[in-house]
Amino acid sequence: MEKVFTNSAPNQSEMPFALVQGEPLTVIPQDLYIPPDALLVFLEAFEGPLDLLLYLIKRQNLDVLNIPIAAITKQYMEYIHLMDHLELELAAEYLVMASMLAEIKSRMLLPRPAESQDEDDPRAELVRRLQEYEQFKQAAEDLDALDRLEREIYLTNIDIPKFKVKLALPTVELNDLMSAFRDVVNRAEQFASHHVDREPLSVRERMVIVLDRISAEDFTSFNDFFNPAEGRMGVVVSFIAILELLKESLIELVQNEPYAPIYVKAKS
Amino acid sequence: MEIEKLKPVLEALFSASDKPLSVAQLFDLFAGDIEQPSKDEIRKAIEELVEKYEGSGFQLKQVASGFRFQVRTDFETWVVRLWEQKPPRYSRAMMETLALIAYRQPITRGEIEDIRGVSVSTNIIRTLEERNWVKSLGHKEVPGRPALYGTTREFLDYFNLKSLNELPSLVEIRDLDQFTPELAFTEDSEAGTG
Amino acid sequence: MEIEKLKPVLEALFSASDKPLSVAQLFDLFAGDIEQPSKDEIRKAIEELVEKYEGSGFQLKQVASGFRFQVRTDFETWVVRLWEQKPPRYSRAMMETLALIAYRQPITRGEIEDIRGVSVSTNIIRTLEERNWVKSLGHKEVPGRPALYGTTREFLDYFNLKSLNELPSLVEIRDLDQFTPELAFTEDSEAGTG
Repeated sequence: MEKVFTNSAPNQSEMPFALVQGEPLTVIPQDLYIPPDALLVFLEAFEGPLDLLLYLIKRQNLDVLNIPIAAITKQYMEYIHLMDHLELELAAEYLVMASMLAEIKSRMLLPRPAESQDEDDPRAELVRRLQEYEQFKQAAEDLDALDRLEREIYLTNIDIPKFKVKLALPTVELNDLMSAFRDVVNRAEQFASHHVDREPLSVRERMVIVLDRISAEDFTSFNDFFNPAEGRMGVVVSFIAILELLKESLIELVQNEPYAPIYVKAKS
Repeated sequence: MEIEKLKPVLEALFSASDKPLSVAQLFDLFAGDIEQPSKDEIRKAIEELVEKYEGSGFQLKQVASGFRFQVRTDFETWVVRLWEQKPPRYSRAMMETLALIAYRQPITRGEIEDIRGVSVSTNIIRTLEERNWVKSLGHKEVPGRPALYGTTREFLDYFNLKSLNELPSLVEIRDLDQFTPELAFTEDSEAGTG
Repeated sequence: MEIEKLKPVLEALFSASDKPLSVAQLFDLFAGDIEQPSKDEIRKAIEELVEKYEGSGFQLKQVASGFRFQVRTDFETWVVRLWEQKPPRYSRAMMETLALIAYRQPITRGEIEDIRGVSVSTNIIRTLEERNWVKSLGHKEVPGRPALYGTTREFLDYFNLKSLNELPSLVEIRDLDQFTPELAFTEDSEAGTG
């Protein structure tokens, strides 16, 4: 884009500078004049339609509270066409603002009925937005001017000798564990094929105890897994655990002859 | 522990830590020590250390999340010569977004966009979050449940502030009541012809 | 430059620099300054600074390539606590793996992966084993003979449980959520910052 302007000085008058409302523009509008080299950078510098409008208003020392809407709309549209012509990425927001300006302009031209004297000025909303934007534009500049780390503020960089640090292990709360389980189950339930059901933990725990006690080499007496002191429930839980392990082919039951002692061993 | 014995320990801690340390954090660091200092003793020792470093090349400075040693800005001229790297600069879009979050928190992205008049790129929010300057505080109970953003302590620390109160005050907005419909009409008929 | 004016500048430089600074380097740093100090003045100022920091938590120490501020080893006891205090946090993947091993033991890595829908890194299992929370109970007699994992007694001790039965059931976990919706909210916002 830029080369169009940098090399165009001799025959600039011949070339249409921009198309404004369908009319070729060969002369840069006087009130808009910016050296062409700077124009591209300049137009890209706007942070949006409010920023552009504020610029137009400030440049002419106009009062935000009392914008000559027709004049500003005209200038705004000229910039839009320039940006369009330069094929700058023209955000949709610029066009929305253009239509808002056009609407305000048309409403201001309408005569108002006497009884609606108190009706808001059609510009009120625009003025409110401009003021609010200006306020934060200034706030951003003030914030940027504050002393800050990496620019004005440097932390001290004092060397630390090689100290022996005992690395602390992360701590985990039971709640963390529970919420991790809940999350993983909730997620798994979204796939129909997985059913993480509410199997009684006592059985699972007993399965682990059984697995813990047996090994592939040794035979453990089946009877050893039942402790009468645990009562009926305890015996049943052990029995279900062993059946479950059998079903999962994790253990083997061995009996040499009928009525001989039954032994449990890990499946090899 | 006596204040005079406590002071060098605190100096060692402040100089070794890469983050500001609060009185509460320091108090916890001494937990279990036979001579565990009280919070008041820690405060007193810090006060004396702040004084001790007046006139030095660095200072013990209070920011949002505690105290830290930092080089005095008076010596920036020389200190910058140590580095070749230029400090990072942030775009206007980023600073405006950050300013809105700082002054208007909790605020949604949509509200930021309304005020700025342009859309806020996801990148800006992500960068602010990655820098730990901004965090999501929850969700606004409106359709879409947009995240509500606010600033963090790290944001204040970065900008060398103790609290949000220390942010430069916003410029006053002039009152809209100054608006007079009559005036508007005369203005417009002039402008319309021009 | 007078020694008294030079000292804070040197303090600023030594404290800011991440490398030791030699007299020659410092001399060069002042090159072009109207009040450029001589090497002797720099040496004299350093000497006085070394004295100034006697009895402090850190010292101005000479090493092979120059001088630097360094934390005194006398305060190691406290300084190491800065890092011991904040242990890292386990990842989500780690917590979910542990939860599945606790609730669904004996379980293979493949089964954990099926439920979580993502692969489980060897590191996660190793970390849990190193912590003595999880152990291999044997092998499942399926192709590949994968290890079956379960929790240990240390796991129960850590969570202050007498037996796995005391782990809250899924129904209880969900009921808990229902009664305390605030809990869900704080968790959410925490996740946002993390």
